[in-house]
Amino acid sequence: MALNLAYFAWVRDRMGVADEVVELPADIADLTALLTWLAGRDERGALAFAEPQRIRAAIDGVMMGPGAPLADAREVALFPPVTGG
Amino acid sequence: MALNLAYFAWVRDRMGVADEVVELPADIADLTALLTWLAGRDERGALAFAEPQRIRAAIDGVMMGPGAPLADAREVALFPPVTGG
Amino acid sequence: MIRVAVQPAAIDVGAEFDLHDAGGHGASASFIGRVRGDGDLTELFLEHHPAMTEAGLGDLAHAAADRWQLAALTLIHRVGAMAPGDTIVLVLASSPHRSGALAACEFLIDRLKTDVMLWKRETFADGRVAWVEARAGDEVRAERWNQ
Amino acid sequence: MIRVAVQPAAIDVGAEFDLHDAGGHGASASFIGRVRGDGDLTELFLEHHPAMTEAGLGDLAHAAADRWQLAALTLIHRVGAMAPGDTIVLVLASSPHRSGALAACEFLIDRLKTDVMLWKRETFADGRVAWVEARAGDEVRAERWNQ
Repeated sequence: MALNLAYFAWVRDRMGVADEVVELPADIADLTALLTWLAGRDERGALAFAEPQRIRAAIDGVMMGPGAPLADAREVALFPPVTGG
Repeated sequence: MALNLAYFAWVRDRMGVADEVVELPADIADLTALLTWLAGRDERGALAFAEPQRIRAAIDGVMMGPGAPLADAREVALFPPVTGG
Repeated sequence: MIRVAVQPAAIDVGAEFDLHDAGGHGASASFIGRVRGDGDLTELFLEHHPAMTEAGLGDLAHAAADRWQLAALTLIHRVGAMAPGDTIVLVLASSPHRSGALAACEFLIDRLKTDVMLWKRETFADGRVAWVEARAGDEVRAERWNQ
Repeated sequence: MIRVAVQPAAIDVGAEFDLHDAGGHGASASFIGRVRGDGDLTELFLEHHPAMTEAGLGDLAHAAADRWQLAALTLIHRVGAMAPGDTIVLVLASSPHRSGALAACEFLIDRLKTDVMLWKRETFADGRVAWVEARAGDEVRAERWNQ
């Protein structure tokens, strides 16, 4: 499954790119599995996603919890807790 | 005892004057007694002080409760609950 | 900087903001109260006590500045005759972080409705004149700050 | 009138007040957040998500307007590079009475710190660059509004 990933703030810094298209293995079904897969894929992934509890995510523009399924997702945004205001 | 009285808002409207000097009987010792005395003194006093629970008071510039003593007071201000802001 | 004023002149909100913000504070909260034109109101008159009103506002201002360690505070109340749309009161509170500025602003507007010698009198288009009655809810809101 | 904007341009506070106040509302509360120059900070950069940031602010604005029956609401967040003293965020809420305006203003500043896609990056005089960490206290303040 092809999935667009977008990174923000220090997640983007550590990944070295603002977005990319990944070909997802069939068994990666939810956000938690996606973070584990990214952390194990390469060194920049290990650096960005070593602490998944520090990562927030949005699927197609909607904030989602870690158990959210990826089925039918077009874009997943991954980022640290927000700090606006 | 000579005492300056100052009236505000509808208390002043009903008393017909903004302030006056009264010669207080010796047995009028606190604010409650003063309001009772004013209510019994004349018609305008009856109109202004018929409901003493609706009256607030300040003695020489300091807000005081109904039991506050009048000894050494120079001016007593009498007025309805405030409505600023 | 603490600035407190009781004035019959119109409140120049923009000028007061500029004066207050000269310090470039991290967080600034404001409250502006205006005369509403409800029920054909034509004039709102604010009566005050020449000495006690300003003293009362000053006491509140210093209490707020101490309690929330404010960097700046502006508290201005207009008195006398006003028309619908006129600004009655302006509260401006600044602190390094938002919580103090917001809390101080709310404290000041709540407490000045119960603690400061000011009385509102309304005049309507049909000539009716009435002193505004204090609202029980105002006492309840003001009392929260003592807890 | 609800006005929401996410903009790289400086926030013109005076102009926004004028626009917001055109209705002459009974009670207006505001909050202004500015860049503080603590610890030799030279630049604050606000990163955002082009679509989701404005959508997030819009959702919050409508939630507040509905909950407190606001007459007018302005919610403007700056993004990009800012210097100490610059205005980061402006919240302006108006309603006939003070309680709604004050509560909406506080709700919006609390919730936009936890619910809207914005990230602060600080640059200091010595060249150090650091992303600001979310504060646990912000989550606590934001959560109050769900009770």
